[in-house]
Amino acid sequence: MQEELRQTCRRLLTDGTVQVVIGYGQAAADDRVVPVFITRPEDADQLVWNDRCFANLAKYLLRKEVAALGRAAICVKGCDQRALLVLEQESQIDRSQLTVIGLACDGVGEPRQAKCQSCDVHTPRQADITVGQASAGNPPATADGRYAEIEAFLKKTPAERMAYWKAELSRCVKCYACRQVCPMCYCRQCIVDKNRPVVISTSATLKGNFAWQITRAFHLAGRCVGCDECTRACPAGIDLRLLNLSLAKAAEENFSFRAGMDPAADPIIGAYSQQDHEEFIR
Amino acid sequence: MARIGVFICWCGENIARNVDVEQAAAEVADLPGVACALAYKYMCSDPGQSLMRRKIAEERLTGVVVASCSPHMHLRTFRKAAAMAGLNPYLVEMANIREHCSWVHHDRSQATRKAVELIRMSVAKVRNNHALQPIAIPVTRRALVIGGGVAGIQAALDIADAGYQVALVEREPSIGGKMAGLSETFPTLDCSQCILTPRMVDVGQHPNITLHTYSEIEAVEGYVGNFKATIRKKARYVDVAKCTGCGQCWNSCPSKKTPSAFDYNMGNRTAIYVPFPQAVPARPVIDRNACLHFLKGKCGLCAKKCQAGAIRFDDQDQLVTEEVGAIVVATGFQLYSIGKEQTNGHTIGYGEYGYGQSPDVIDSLQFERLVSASGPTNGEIRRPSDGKVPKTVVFISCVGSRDNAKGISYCSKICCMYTAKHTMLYKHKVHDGQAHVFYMDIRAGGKNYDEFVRRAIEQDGAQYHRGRVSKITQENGHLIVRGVDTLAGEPLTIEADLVVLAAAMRPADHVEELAQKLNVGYDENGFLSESHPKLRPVETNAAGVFVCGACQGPKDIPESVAQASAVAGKVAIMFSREELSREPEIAKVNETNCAACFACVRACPYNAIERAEIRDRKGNLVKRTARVNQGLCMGCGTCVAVCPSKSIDLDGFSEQQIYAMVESLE
Amino acid sequence: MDIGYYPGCALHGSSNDYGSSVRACLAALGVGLRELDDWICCGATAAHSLNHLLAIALPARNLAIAERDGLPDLLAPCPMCSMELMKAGRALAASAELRRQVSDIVELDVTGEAKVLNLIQVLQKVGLDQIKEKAVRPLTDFHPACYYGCLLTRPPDTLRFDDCEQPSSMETILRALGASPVEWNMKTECCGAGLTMADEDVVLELSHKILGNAQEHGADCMVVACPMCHVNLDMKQPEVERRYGCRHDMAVYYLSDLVGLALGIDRHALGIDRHFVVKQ
Amino acid sequence: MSDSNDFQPKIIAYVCNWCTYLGADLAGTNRLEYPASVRIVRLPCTGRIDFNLIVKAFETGADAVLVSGCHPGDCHYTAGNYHARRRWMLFRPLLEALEIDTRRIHFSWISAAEGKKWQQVITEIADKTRELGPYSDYREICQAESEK
Repeated sequence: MQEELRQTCRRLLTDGTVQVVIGYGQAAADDRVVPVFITRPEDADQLVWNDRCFANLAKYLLRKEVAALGRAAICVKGCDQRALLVLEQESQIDRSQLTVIGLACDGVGEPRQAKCQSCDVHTPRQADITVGQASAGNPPATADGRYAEIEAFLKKTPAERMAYWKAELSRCVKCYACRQVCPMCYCRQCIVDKNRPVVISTSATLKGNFAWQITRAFHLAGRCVGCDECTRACPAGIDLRLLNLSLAKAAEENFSFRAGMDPAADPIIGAYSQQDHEEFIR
Repeated sequence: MARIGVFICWCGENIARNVDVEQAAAEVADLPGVACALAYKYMCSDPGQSLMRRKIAEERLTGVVVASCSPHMHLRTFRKAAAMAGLNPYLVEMANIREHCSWVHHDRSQATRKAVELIRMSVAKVRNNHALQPIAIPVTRRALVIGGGVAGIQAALDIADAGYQVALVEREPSIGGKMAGLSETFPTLDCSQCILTPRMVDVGQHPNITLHTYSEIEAVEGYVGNFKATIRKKARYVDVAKCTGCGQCWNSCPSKKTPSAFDYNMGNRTAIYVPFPQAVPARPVIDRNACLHFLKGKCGLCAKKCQAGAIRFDDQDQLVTEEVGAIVVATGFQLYSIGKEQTNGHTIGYGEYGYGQSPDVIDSLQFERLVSASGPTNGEIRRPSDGKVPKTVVFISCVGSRDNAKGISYCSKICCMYTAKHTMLYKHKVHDGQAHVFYMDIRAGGKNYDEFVRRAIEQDGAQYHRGRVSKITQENGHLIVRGVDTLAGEPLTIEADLVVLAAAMRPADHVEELAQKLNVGYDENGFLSESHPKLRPVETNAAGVFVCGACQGPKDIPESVAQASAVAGKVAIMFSREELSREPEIAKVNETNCAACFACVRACPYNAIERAEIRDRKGNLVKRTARVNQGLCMGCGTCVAVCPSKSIDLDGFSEQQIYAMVESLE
Repeated sequence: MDIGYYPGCALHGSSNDYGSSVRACLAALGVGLRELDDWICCGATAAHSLNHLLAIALPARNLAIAERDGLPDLLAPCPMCSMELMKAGRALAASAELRRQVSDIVELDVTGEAKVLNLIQVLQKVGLDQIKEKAVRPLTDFHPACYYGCLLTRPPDTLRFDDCEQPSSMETILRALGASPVEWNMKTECCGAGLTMADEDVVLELSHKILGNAQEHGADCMVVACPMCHVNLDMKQPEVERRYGCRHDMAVYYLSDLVGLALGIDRHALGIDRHFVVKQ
Repeated sequence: MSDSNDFQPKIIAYVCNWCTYLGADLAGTNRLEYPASVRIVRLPCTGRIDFNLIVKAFETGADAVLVSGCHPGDCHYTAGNYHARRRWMLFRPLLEALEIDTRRIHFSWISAAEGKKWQQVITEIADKTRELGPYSDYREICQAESEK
């Protein structure tokens, strides 16, 4: 499959379809896989595909430096592709100018990452070119198991949960890696960096960390595609996935909506229905 | 450095009884930025206001907090007073220590403490206020009226009579609308055309009215006071300027078999035609689909007969633009299609009534043509199938209306009245005939309305049966109407010669598309939404766009006319000034920071936010951004809440102001 | 074209003439019928008045078999069967909870996505042009009254087929084959259906009215697509004539009979010679 | 309530200008007494009320927060309250996951005519919050020093 990918890349660059292919390459120093930007057909052999290809490369499409390289092709896994759809819906990328190489994926990480356990997009959707075949097909879309972790977490007592978050978030050093890596965090100036007014305390205390994580998560409401890059990037190992899941679950339960799945579905934030339920309002 | 004056009102005893105003003044005097704090008996009184004005000057105040009653009561008063003293009015805020404090908290120490906090919040806010200038929007004093039925005619005439220019757009070749095809009108039985046609002539001749018939709205841009409408004038194939309306063309046209839409297909017309003799303008159009010249490439008889040389087979659709300040929508109604297909897909028609199967099952507008002196039978009631005079006629009301299972849930409002009228007109013309009416309830609310229905029953002998009809079948040239009389409690079968179905009123075709072009809301039935059902009944949420007549909901002629005149009043008020002045407390975008996700565009209830592009001098795209149209923004702030980076903010309730208020409570 | 075939109890038993007719007619049109393996009762009459879940589970098992065997289209020539199957299909499609529950009961995965068709819909699927092309004998002599009865078009929300009060799909097919269907008034009236066992008087009166109205409007035969209608109009016709002292003499055909005749299939193969009223 | 030793829960109420603010005005006009520890922040519309304001309210020591606006269909700006409602539908599950005490966050529709309802809602929120006690969990969060 890796060879097929390299061939595809070579062809796209040779026939001039694109000027740059954004994909995964092998780091020189260790066994990590890093993003590579292939601009010459002869460099296509730098591309790799294995279960360490964690990164959601969609984020790089928003970078000026990448845009300057010209028309791009991007390698995406099924989960990453969902981010492309959201970015397109939010006018951040022009899909017609982009070639999407879908990488059939059986999951990444050893053991497999949490998101891969309930993955239903092994084969990326709406790709222009699909490379490889996932050994697992895309199972029918059922919500079973998708929210198992948050459901289990919510079964804990309130005191346990409070203690958990106090402990977890006390480790947050406000490095903002979660923001930097998130393909949906593309604001020109993040609200946390604004100082008139200071909406979120910038200090790395529990107060600022709670406010920050609430804000980060809620700004992703109906937008987070579950690529879990934030969780992977967090140097303190905070399970941010739990927060994202709680919102994804609410979106699916209330609006049958999953971000980045259906190009025809309208976004749920900035929209409303007169039928929205309101039993919590008196 | 801020210099804020705090003025605490006693409101006589109203505030002073429960709030220690002097102590409050002493406490807030030390707040950062407060230059002076004092209490006075009645701040809203003349001496109170002049005290404030004097202090503004003496203390060179940069902001004012008046702690007194609700801002809904006096914010305007105090802002005006500040403006007189040279302070920008938007630098004045109030603390509501009466309705929200002294009147509801009887513990004096608690109330005083709360009053101090409320004042502290307002001081915190006003420190972050900015001077704002009212937004002036130039107004094009010219109105566009869409729809030339009775409502559109009335609105156009009233606006024109007030001295303003009006462009009236009508889809059909003539104005007049549904009313032009009616026979006589309830509850007075005056002849519809007799009262309408003089109005139509007035429209045609009014110096302030530009008439665009046979035309449709293609696009609308702009906003209140500054709309630009593109109108498609459909090819008429007749030069209206040259044509004299003499009638030679249509009298000589050999293609005579096209069903007349004006007669609801009960009669035929020629290929070149005026829809009805009193048409305004009295100028024909050529129907391409029936004209032998267009179909077969020969004929051209009309061109030969026309002495004015007005026939133009090479005519094309034309696009014209009208720049207007206000738009009136008066697109009226159509009848529910009784046959099978319903436009909304899931409702099922009334196949069991045999409409479309038997020519003698007709709808109420067809019956109007049948009794109209200018109709296809010259006013003689003869049934379509064989021309016989029907001796028994069954009228069925609520065909489509108030029927969730098969039709629509609302009441069409006018059917009870016109059905009673139909029975009377029928009786007046066929003396030995018998009218039967199947009804659910008789709804005859209105001046002289119930009396009218009683007359139909008591004087003209219409038999009213409370119940529904289940099926109509044909048997030996008769229509067998099977129904139930629920008052008698038994099934009822009537052998009828003619059946008239009072079909529900629905908005005109394609009104949703028009509404979308105008950013006007509509309900699930397609009726256009007024801004407020009681207090703003003819305004819409699109500023500068008004509605009247049946496009807003089922209504009869008097109501449509009344609404039309109301609209004209609203338009005249708007046009009485050269500029519209709008409150400046609206949203604005930090275009440098805007990431152009356009969540705000989606969320704005007024479509007031546009997707804009910033380009450099060479025209290269620098970035995209959201941008607020000041003419449309109403200042709700929904955009601010959905903007993750708060690159959009609301003047008067800015992030800085609100957070300052909340943080002052710490 | 191969489609699933659910005969139901009637076509196997009392109305096996209908079964022969459907099989012969569709075979001639190149439609292969794959009878569901181990099909069970559709749940008609008894189940739906006794137990809601049972009334869904019975037809659901048949749908599940169709899904399992890769039969996306399923013909149920009896309108009672097709209605029960469709009703179950719609209920299942609407509720994940019900799908889970029913899948448990029938021990088969069921989504309710199998598309249930009545006989007319299968003929429409074949296409008028196709049928016309294969026809060898125009039905010029036939002036049928097409009778839909109570179930072919009702309940409309479930079936979403034709106009529920003024249907015309059978007429369209027969007209294309040269017949001259008559317009009449009782296309969708009730024939008494199952009351044929419980209260024969009602059935006789209703059948008499229907036969009479067809006759008055110039019909020389009737066309049905329902085994129950056929029983009441054909088998009961001599009894109707005796009771009301009249003469209807109305041959009652299944739709597939007339289409089959047009295709040149003989009367025996279509089972027409097993009808009670026989007109040559 | 007059006993000054009682815990007086601090309630911050974010209300819309056109319905609930006027409802509170009406409560005043009708002299309907309610706990004095509520602080109203007037905003044009519930549509303007961002979730960060709720967090900020707790950071400033609120024991309960109320968001209140026009009833569905009555919004002065047509739809701001619908937008707000949808946001809270998603916000609450997030807060539950974080164990922010959603029993302290209240939403209501109070019209300009419902002075009585305003009084009831505030009284009930105060009573309920008094049962829950001060929101010490969040205070601890706010006071915790950085451990790094």
